[in-house]
Formats: sequence, C-alpha cells, structure tokens
Amino acid sequence: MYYAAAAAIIVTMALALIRALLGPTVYDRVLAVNMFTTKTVLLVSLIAFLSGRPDFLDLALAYALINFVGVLAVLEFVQKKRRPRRLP
Amino acid sequence: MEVLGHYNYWVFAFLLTIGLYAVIAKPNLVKKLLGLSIFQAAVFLLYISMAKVEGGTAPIIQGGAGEQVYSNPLPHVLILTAIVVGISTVALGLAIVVRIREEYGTIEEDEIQAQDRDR
Amino acid sequence: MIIDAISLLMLGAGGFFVFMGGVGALRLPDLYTRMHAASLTDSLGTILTLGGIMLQSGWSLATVKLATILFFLLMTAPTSAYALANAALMSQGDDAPPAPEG
Amino acid sequence: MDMLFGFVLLTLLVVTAVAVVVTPNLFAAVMLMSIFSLLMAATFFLLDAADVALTEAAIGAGMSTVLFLSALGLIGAGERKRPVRQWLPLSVVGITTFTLLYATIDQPLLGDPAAPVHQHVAPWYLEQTPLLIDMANVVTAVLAAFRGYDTFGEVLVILTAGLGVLMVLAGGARDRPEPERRIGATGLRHHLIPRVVGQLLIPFIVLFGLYLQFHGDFSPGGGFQAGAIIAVGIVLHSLLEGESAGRAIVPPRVLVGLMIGGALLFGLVGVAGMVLGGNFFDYSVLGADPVGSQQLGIHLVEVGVGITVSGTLVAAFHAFADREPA
Amino acid sequence: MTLAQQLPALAVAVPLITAPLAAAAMVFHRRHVAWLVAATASIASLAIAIALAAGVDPVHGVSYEVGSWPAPYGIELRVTSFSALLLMIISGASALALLAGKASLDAEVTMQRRPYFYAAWLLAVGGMSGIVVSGDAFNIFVFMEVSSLATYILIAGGRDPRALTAVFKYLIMGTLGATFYLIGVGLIYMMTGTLNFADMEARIVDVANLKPILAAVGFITIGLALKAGVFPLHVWLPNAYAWSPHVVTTFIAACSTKVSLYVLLRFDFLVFHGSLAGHDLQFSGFLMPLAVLAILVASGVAIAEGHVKRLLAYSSVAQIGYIVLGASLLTANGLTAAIVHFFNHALAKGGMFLAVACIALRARSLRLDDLAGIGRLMPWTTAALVVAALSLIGIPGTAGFISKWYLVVAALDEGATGIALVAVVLLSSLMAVAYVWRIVEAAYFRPPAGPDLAVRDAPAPMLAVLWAVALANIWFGLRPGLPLELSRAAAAALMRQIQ
Repeated sequence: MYYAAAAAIIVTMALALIRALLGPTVYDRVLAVNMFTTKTVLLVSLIAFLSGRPDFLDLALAYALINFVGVLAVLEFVQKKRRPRRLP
Repeated sequence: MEVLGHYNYWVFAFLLTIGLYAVIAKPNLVKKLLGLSIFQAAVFLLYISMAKVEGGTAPIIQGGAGEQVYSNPLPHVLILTAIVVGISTVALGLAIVVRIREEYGTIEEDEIQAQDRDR
Repeated sequence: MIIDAISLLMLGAGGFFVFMGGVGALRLPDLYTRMHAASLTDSLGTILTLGGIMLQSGWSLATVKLATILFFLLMTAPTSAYALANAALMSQGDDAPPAPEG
Repeated sequence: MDMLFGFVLLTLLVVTAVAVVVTPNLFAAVMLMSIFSLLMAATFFLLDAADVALTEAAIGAGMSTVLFLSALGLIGAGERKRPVRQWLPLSVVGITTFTLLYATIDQPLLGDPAAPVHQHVAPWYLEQTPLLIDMANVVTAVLAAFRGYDTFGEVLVILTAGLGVLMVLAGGARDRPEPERRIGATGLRHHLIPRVVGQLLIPFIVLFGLYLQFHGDFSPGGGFQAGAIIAVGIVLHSLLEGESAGRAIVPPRVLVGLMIGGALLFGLVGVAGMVLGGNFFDYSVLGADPVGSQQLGIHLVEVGVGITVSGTLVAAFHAFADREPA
Repeated sequence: MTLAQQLPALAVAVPLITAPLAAAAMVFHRRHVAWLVAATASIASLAIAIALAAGVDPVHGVSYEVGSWPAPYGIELRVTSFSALLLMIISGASALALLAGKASLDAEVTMQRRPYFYAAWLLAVGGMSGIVVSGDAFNIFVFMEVSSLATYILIAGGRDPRALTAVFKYLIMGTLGATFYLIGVGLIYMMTGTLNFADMEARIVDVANLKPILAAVGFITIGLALKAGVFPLHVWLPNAYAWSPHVVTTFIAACSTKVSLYVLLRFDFLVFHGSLAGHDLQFSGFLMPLAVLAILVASGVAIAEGHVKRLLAYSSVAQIGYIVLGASLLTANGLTAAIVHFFNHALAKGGMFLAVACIALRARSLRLDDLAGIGRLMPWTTAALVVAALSLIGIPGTAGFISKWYLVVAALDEGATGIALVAVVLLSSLMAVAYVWRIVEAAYFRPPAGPDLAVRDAPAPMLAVLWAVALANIWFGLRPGLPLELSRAAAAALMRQIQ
C-alpha cells in the first residue's frame, strides 16, 4: 500500500507538472507549483519512513516552509507588476 | 536494471545539453541564467549519482547498526559546495542583468549589441 | 493489527484523494474550479497520508516531526490557496477567469 | 522500487528542463525552474544525499526562486521570439552530448559497490570520522573539518557574490532619494490572512533554522541549510510587511556586518590553528582534547557559515526588492 | 611550526582574511580606508611570494597539509617553482596596480562602491593565489570561483555601461568553463576515487585509457582554455578588458588568464601526459594549430582595431598564443619559454595598460583618433608606454626578448615544423611592430587636437610606478635571473613525467 500511495503521489506530481506546462495563466502555474511541493513533502515523508530514517523528515519540513514563502513571493511579484510605478 | 544502470548519467548528459543550448542559443539574458542553472544542476546529478551505493543509506552513522552500508560522503560535500557556487553566480548575474536593463532598456542580447555599436 | 489496517486504509485513501486532486487540477475547465479541486484534496490527502505514516511509526520523534509537518501544511496550504485566489480575483476585477498571460 | 521512482523523477526532470528552455514567458520559466529544483532535491534524496537535498530545496527551490522573481519584477517577464543562428549552438551542444554519452560506456553502473569512488578515500572518512571527530554526520565532518579549507573558499564565494550584488546595484541610474523610493514596497500588508499566518510561522522558521544549525552533527543540516532557512524567514517578514519594515528589523549595514563577520569568524578559526602551533585550519590545537577541539572548531565554523549565508541572501533580496522597476 | 613553514598558507590567508576587513570599511563609515587595507595586504602578499620563491625546493616543491590531515584525505597545498613565479606575478601586479592607480580608481569607482570594490580586489588576489598553491583538483575549482566572481565585480566596478554587457558575457563563459572543469574532475574522480593531484597522478595509470578519462581530458582542456581566453574561446576577453576600469585592466591582464593556463599546463603535464597514450596528439594536433592561429589572427585584428584598450586586448590573445605554442612543443626549452613569458608578458602588458590608465586620466577617449599628439602632451607617460611596447615586441635588451629567444631556440629543435614556427614568430613580431606603430604614430606624429591643451603628465605616484615597471622591462631583459631560474625549474618539474 505504501508503494501504491507513493506511486499515486508521483503520478499526481506528473499531472501537476502538465498543468504547470499548460498554464494558461500565471495563477495556474503557481497553483501547480504549490501542488507539486505538497506532493514532494508527502513523497519525502513516505520514503523517509520506508527507508527507516525518520531523521530525514526534517527535509519534508523544510520543503513545506519554503513552498509557502515561494507562493507569497509570487504574489508580491504579481502585485508589484500591477502597482502604479510612481505617485502621480 | 543492467540496461538502465547508466540512466542517471544519460539524464545528466541531456540536462547538460539542454542547459548549454539555452546558454548559447537564447538571446534573452535571463533565459541564459536559467540555462546556466540547469547546466550546473546537471553536474550536481553526476556527482550525486556516483556516490550512491546499492542498499546503502545516507552517510549519517547510526550507532550499533553493525554492517550498515553508507553512500560516499565526499561527492555530497563537493556538491553542497557547488550548489552554493551556483546560487552566488546566479545572484550576481541577475544583478548585472537588472543594471543592463536599466542602462539599455532591453535584455535581449542582439538589441544590446546593436546599441553598443552605436556608442 | 487493527492499527495496521487503519493505517493502510488511510494511506490508500490518501493516495486516491491525492490522485483525484491531480486529475481535477488537470481536467477542470477554469482556474477557480482547478484551484478548488487541488486545495481541498491537498488537505485531505495530506491528513490521510501523514496520519497513516504516524500510526505506523507509533510514539516516537518521527511522529512528532510528522505532526509538525502536518500542522505546517494545514496552516500554509489553505493560506496559499486563499492568497492565490485573492490575487487572481483582484487581477481582473469581475468574476471572469483571468486572461492568459501575454 | 526506489530505482523505479528514481527513473520516473529523472524523466520528469528532463521534461521540466525542456519546458524551462522552451517557454517564452520568463515568469513561467522561473516557476518551472522551482519545480525543477524540487525534483532535483527529491532525486538527491532518493540517491541517499539527504544533506544535499536539503540544501537544494532551501537554496535552489527557495532562495533562488525568490531572487529570480524579485529580479523579474524589475525587468519584466516577456521574452521576444525571433529566429537565431542555430548551427553553432547545435553543433557545440551535439559534440558535448556525444562526448558525455561516449564517456558513459566505461562508467561503473549506478550503485555499484565495487566502483573506484567507493574504494579509495571515502571509506577512510567513514571509518575515521567516529574515531577522530566523533560525529554522526560524516558529511558535516568532511565539510567542516577534512575539507574545511574548501568550505572557507565557499563562504568567500558567497561573500563575494553578496558584495558584488550590493556593489552592482549600489549607485547607478536609479539611485533616487529615500522618500521617493519607498512608495512601491508595501508588501502584502493588505492581505490579512497570509499576514497573520505568516507572522505566526516566522518564529517557527527561525527556530527550525537554528535546529538545523546546531543539530547538523547528528542529522542532515549545517550552516548552509540553516543560513538559507533563516534567510527565508527574514525574507518572509519583508514580503508580508513591506520592504521598509523588513529593513527596519535588520538594517542593511548590519547585514553587511553579518556577511563579513561570518567569513571573518571562519577565517580566524583557521588562523587560530596557525597561531596555536598547528597548520591552517588545524582545529585539534584549539583545546586540550583533540576530538573535542575538532568538534568545537566545526561548530564555530558552521556558525560562521550560517551567519554569512543568511546575511548574504537577505542582503541580496533587499538589494533587488528595494529597487523600482525601470 | 615556524613562520617559514606557514608561508604557503599565509600566501592565501593574508589576502582572503583582509578582504572582509576592507569591506568592513563600509560598516564603520570609513570608506577611504579600504584602499589602504588592499594596498597593505597586497604588499604583504608580495613579500610572502618573494620569500616563497627564494626558498622553494626546485625539484619537489613545498607541501603543506591544511588542517594537518594527511594528503589524499585532507587538502594539500603544493608550492612549486611554477606556483611561486605565478604568486609573484599576482601579488606584484596587484601591489603595483594599487599603488599606482589610486588616482585613476578614485576617478572611476564611486565612493559608495569602494569598500566592496577593494574587498573584491583582495578576494581576486586571494582566489588566484589559492589556485596556484593548491594541490587538490576540487579546491582549485572553489578558488577559481572566488577569483572569477571577484574579477567580474572588479570589471563592473567602473562607470562605463558597456562593462555590464562585457562582464555578463564573461560571467556566462567563465561559469561554463569552470563547470566544464568540474565535469572533467568529476569524471576523473569517478574512475580514480581521489581529488589530490599527486594521488591522481599515481592512480590514473590503471584506468588511463577508459573512455570517461578521455572525456575528462577534453572537458578539462576546453574548460580551462575557455577561462584562459585561448583562441577561439577568447570572445569574452576584448570587451572585458576594454571597458573595465583602467587599473583593473592592468591587474587582470597581468595575471587572470595566466592562472587558468597554469592549471591547464599542470593538469596536462603532470596528470595526463605521463599516463595517457597518444596525449601528444592533443598538443601537436590541437593546441599548436590553435596557438598559431591565435598569434596571427589576433595580431591582425589588433592592427585593424581603433581603440587602444581593445587593441592591447587582442594583443593579449596573441600573447596567450605564444604561451600555448611554447608549451605545445613538449620540450624543456619550449616550456621554459612559455613559463618565462608568463612573467615577461605580465611586465610588458601590465606596463602598457598602466600607461593607458595614465593617459585615460587626461585624454577625451581612448580611441586612437583622440590620442593625437598625446606624446607631446604627456611625454613621460608616453615614453614609458613605448618602452613597455618594445618589450612586448621583443626587441633585444628587453624582457620580451628573453621569452621570444627561448621560443625560437625551442622551435629550431623541431626540424621542418620548427622553421615554420620561427617564421610565424617573426611574422607576428612584425605585426606587433605594426600595431604598436599605430599608437606611436598617433601619439607623436599627429598634431594635438585642441590648441588649448597644456602639457600635463600623469600624477607623480602613477608615473613613478609606471617608470619602475618600464625599467623593470629592461632590467629583466638584461638580467633575467630569478624569473628564468624559476621557469627552468618549473619546466624541468613539468617534464619529469615525459623523460
């Protein structure tokens, strides 16, 4: 069952990747990246468990944190592009 | 498995190719930097792949585990180092691209060259 | 034994939901429906998968770490989804789907 | 089974790389690049390189994406499509690929325990680290002690890049007086939910960074990863509260001080070895007990690395984020 | 450990640890201190380099174990005669350029940028020193990156926006070169399991003709040739030299490409040459034709070039060709010629670029047309330029003559090809006369452009250093002494695998 779950996660990663390739909007791509990271976290947790090295869970934690900051950075970027450049 | 035993190295070769192509052929400076990142990441893959040992685990020694096999720590150290080199180069490159964009109003190589000729 | 069964069931269900979310994100027609599919199944799939592993690993440091990861994901995933939807909505003002990037 | 996952991930990696190069929108390319880094990190993890995976995730997927995005904010995201001369690039690339594929013919297979890399030098590290340094994470031991001199060079690379970004972006055409420059950078202050959640998370992020810093001898982690994670935490604050608030908590001068201080700390530990009668970067003379001294040296050096990395990454982020688009 | 035993480490440690101090001038609002720190550290490095050069064992060199770890496990520093010579070139160029160039740098680098700039200068010195003393293949990569990144910063430090595009190109190509080198080292490591040069030399014999090693030879050679600006991989060089701050050009033209050439020679002769069958072919079939092309094509371009700095940059590409040509003869004399040319070219070209830096302080631009009559307006500066130029051409009695003489002697040992090579050397010397004449003609035989221009030479400190360099060109032409001895020892050490 572990491998089934892992396989499902990898397939989903591929699906998210396709969404990231297709777009068509900026937000679709961000959504895809977001999904992708969550799946990576799950995958890493599973593999860490399977290989009997729970100390590697730190890695999953790091991914989860970084993903969040990445999404916020994207939003800030989108905002910055939209904002009027200078005060009139 | 025998046939695919070199799969990592093939992927390394293709990634390197893709990155190198972007660096040489794309006129957009940011695209060049992205290509450079892929190019460097490919080399990371080469090193990390050679460190792998069948049935091994990461080189963090677990007490009393007896005959545990560990993967080779040295390439890991080298690549830790190289990753940092990668981001340093990219950061500096981006700063230069930003300044180029401010001075020239474009980040396409051919347009910049055209402007340079006029100076 | 029962715990094993529950854990396996959770992992299986988790994998299923994760996969459904992926299909939804790929196949649904516009951004908001895709986002809906992705974010809901993300949360459920995460809870089920990580919960399944937690049951297997019993009371240990691993479980604590897994719980922390779960906590983080449950905090951040909906927030990112909210922020994303918000930004998408603000970007065009009415409820038409955002225009493809130019 | 792990092998099979590896193949799938590697294939996805190739697809992503092609997509990065082909897509005409730079923003999309950067997004794909962050996926590329994550895939790379997952692959490293499968190949038993936990430390490297952590670094790639924190630096490649995290900070590098943030830097690219903040630079794109200044230069715009469009790439113009036009025909370019193709024969030269294609032939260079073709020769390179051919050489590399040719080289694989005699290479040992993946994971072959009889490969030369597993016979020489590396076994010595695995055997001697518990005796000479008594540290579980051999990667940390090699990084900071056996090849500590390399790592010193590395810290200097980061320092150089940081100074370079600051210098290149200092002055120049866009150097306007303070108040006028402040207008744009409000951050996400108007988004209540991200702001609350983000503020809640920042202490945890920094705590996690410190854990990686000081737990690096038992588990994956160390100065590079810790520095990057802490930098991510500080950058998150700037993203949420705006540039000026971000600069208020860690002023630019302090950041430069941190960059320099970390590198100096590292260098001076090395010089201390010389002064106390050993060689450059000989930690064993730092105290009475050689093994304990080695550990002391490693910890000091790792702290230096962490300080420089976090200082540099935050300073580079500010240098980009504080600018107005041209 | 005595101080003398610590010298190899100090050669690296002094510039690298003072570099953060120079940057600290920014934190403490003492920006003007940065130059002082950089100049002091450079002079200290020069002293260390001279001490090393005087004390080095010509046969085995000096070995130093960093961290006291034994050789293949830790990183080994190995100072040979060759590295001592290069250390002298690096720290000497740095010290002289800084001492001479304060006025010029003050004019080109804004106050705000100075702490970063001088820190980068020291990092470049330290990085290059780190490369030449290192005995570990990966360690060389790390220090190559330190010095390259620092060099990019130096080039971008001035005001000319064209430097930005030049430096971007350099950054891309330099990183490609370094990464190619890294691939080569990785492939060698894969087959031998070691990164230490001496160890590699011993272990590569068993696997010498396996395909990864052959590929590694290719990648390392191409990568380093890219960084060294060997024709036709020199495309980044002319603009990077031309648009950087003038004193920076003086410094990097004297040493930066030579450091990559040093690594190339060291790898080729010590690691590959003894063990790989048919490695000769790389020299006779690949590097020698490229060197000849470099000498002829680049000299030709230099004759047609209208900008003094670009002209001299193309001349540098041709001079790199001389070095490669000498090495590709695969004889002790040829290598001696190549290695002594490292030193002599640094003297001649460094002197010329320094003179150009002086001229740039007064002239409107550095296009040849704008330099009309500069010989009458700045007599002392232009005279020094001419002395250095004579050395570049290789007139007897100057330093440049020594290396050309050895090159011709080495070529004559080669029989028929040798005669052809001598012809190439003579032809290219004539071409050098032609492009130098264009500068002389503009400087002395055309009337000054404006009537109101007064005679104003460069500031005294610049002029003093400039003349010291110009006279050194004559001194080392009459008494080649130390550089020639070091070159002979270095050539003998490199040849030991062959004989």
